[in-house]
Amino acid sequence: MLTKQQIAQRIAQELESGWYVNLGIGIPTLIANYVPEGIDVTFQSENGILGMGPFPFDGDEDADLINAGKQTITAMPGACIFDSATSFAMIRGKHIQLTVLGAMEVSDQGDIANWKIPGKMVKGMGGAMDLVASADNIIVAMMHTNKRGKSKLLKQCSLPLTGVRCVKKIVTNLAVLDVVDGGFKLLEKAPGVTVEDVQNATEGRLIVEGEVPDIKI
Amino acid sequence: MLTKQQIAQRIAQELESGWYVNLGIGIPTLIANYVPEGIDVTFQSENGILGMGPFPFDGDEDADLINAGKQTITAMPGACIFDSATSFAMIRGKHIQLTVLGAMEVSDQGDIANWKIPGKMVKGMGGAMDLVASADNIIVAMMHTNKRGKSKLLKQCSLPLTGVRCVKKIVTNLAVLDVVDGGFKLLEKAPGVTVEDVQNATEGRLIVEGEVPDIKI
Amino acid sequence: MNKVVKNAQAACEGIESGMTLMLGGFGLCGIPENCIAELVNKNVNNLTCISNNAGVDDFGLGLLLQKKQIKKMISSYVGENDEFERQMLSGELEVDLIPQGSLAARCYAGGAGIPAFFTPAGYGTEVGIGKEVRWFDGKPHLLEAALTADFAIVKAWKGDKFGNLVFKGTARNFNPMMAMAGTITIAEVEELVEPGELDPNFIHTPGVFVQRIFQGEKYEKRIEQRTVRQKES
Amino acid sequence: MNKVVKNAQAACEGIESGMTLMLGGFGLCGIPENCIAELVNKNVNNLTCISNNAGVDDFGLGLLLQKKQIKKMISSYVGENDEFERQMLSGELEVDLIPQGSLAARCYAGGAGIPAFFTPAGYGTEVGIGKEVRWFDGKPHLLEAALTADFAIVKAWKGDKFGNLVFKGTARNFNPMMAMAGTITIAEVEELVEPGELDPNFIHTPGVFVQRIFQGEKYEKRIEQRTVRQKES
Repeated sequence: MLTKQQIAQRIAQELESGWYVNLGIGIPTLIANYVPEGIDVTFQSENGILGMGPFPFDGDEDADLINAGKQTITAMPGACIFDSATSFAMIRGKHIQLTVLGAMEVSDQGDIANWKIPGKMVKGMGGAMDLVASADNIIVAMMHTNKRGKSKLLKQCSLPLTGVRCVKKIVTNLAVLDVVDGGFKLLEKAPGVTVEDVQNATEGRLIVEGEVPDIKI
Repeated sequence: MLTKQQIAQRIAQELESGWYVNLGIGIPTLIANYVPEGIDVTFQSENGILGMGPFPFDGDEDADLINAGKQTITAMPGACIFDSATSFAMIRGKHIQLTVLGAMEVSDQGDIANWKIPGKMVKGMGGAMDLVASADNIIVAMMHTNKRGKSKLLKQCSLPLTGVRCVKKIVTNLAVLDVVDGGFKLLEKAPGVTVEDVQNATEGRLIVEGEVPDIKI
Repeated sequence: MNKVVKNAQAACEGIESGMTLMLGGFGLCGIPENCIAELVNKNVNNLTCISNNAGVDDFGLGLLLQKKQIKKMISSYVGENDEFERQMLSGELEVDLIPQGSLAARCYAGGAGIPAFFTPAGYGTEVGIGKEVRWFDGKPHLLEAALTADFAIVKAWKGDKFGNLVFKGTARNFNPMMAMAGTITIAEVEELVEPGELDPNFIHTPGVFVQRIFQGEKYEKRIEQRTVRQKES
Repeated sequence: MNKVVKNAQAACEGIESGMTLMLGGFGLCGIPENCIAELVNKNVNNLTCISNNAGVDDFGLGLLLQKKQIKKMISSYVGENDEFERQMLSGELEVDLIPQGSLAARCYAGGAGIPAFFTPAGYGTEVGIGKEVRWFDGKPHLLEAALTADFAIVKAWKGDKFGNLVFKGTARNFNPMMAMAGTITIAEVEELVEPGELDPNFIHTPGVFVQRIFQGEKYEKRIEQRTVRQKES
């Protein structure tokens, strides 16, 4: 099984030089720590910065420089600040090559739910609906099952949707899967995890073809 | 009869402190020279400046600072530069209190034509269609008749329209008129001009009520 | 065109119960602290507030929520505010949650005289309920309407007496487009300067969008998530 | 993310006959002089050019018109170009004249992923023919579609290697929104600088919108209407 850090590390392998990347709150944020040597990507935060750098040194934090998770950040040389309308113009206009975000549920058609549990939790969708509706390349980073052990990879989402037929790839603590016609295609499994383990943790349709290699980190 | 300068001077009397004003090419441009003492207005040019100043001193002209008529200009202290989308956001969003522009024809319902003579002259509408469709307060500055002596204040425009039912006031070499329900209401006439003269030069419906005072400049 | 007013009290004159307000800021970053304090003071209520977030329990718009001055919130994310969640789930507070990009674009549209536009965000979700759907380029889009407000209240870093504004860092966020969309727009700034002191080439919000401006005081600029790393020695 | 190319020739690689180009500038102010010269050189034709104006007879896009490289112009005002008027009236040149504000908004929309929006401009005129009309707030509006281009070519004052751009004065005009709307956007700049030299707080066009950048040479920056006043002595 992968740790959250390892999920981030595995997704970091998907990065390509020249990409602008939007990372959601939670596991996705960790990806910035694992950009492979020689890969040149620029991180966008939808509250209005391109070229987000690491956290500031203690004492250097600036209340006027935060990311979408409200964390204090720094700006890299060549960074650029803009307003929210421009930020989502970038996102909606497909100028951002990759979006990584967390989810509560994903369906085997690529629907995603991550903003609301009716009657219980309402945080709001933030920028997630804009991101999933526009990005061509969406990776979900999440645990394979929820705290009660129930699968988060479903035939159909039970929670209110964030977007329909948009998720392309999922990386969980158990596996790497692509959303293809017909269901979740198992590409890789975590070391020490069997195909059966993945199958048992997946309520939606799982497609297994040939040998499934281990995730390499 | 008023000269072009006097038409501009008369329109300048309409200015109120606090207004942002867009002046079209031709006679409207002259209005900036006649702002009454104590009246504080800001001129917008739709190519992207608020706070347009007078022409530069000889030798100070800057190819990167022009107005919508492509003339070299200066910027006043407190001026502000912006792009074309923002410029028309101001115009369309009704943040500009007065628009003054020239016209080839105006109808007695307030329609205006000023951008095209089919088969002969096609300059384009530039920003005029956006201006007339959005501004609440539109004054037309023009000669009462064209070069062939024909009225430019018509029952119906014969040329392709720039906008419908939008002109509020017209100042010509002969008269000041409001566009009201039912036609052109004659408010003032040029010194030395009779009501009959105005009537003869006006093809559209002219409304004359009581004494018509002379234009005072 | 001098738009300077003395303080938050003068700036907020005319704000009445039942009105719709837009308030700039993202989380607690770039929020109009002085005017929010004045709204608490003024005790206006039944407000509809358009703001990306709702502050935290004891700061930002949370202060208005504590006093139940807000009837309805139009926001994209409210996860930082327990009192908000409580009022919403109990039904005391009306809430219209909308995608962040649509919120930004709807404010921009309101200021720019664009009454409605199509966006892909929210199609197939609760957000799309009751909205016109149209397909462009093989993809479904929702028709979204412009947002405007009786008063827009924004916070800038510097501003001049004509209302020209400059923001600092990510405190810019929603402030520029909300400034465009207010019938009356109030700007509070950390530093009020003379016309001509700001470079005309680098103004974020042209003064034409601002009706009142004042220099605020005692900015707390609270940080929600202080994340730092340690210097290696 | 270094986007620097050597010169206009390298920047214009891939531009082919029949393509749609956007070109920044208002009149001759802020036009991409180097790339226009390269397009003449390259002798591509059947171009659809989206540009607010069409240059003058012997400069700007007029150079392409002289060589009949342009099949169709999408502009708002073309009054400064006799050759343009001649080709249009004779039917050699297709012309789509659209209101300046709609042109700006359509380019912005193209870059921002907004496929269509409503605007009041042009209702009741030739511009409205065949377009959907809808009333908002008692006023008729036209539905206008986004514009995009195979290549957008813009001219900035300064730019860094990541493509961040800064414009000077009214040479900004259409450049920022066209930069957003190109599948490939080329920026030519008067001065190319290192990342970090431009203040991140005051970038007009974020580098994400630019794919290729180079420092142009020999800018003529011709003035169309040199209007001056005399110093009183």
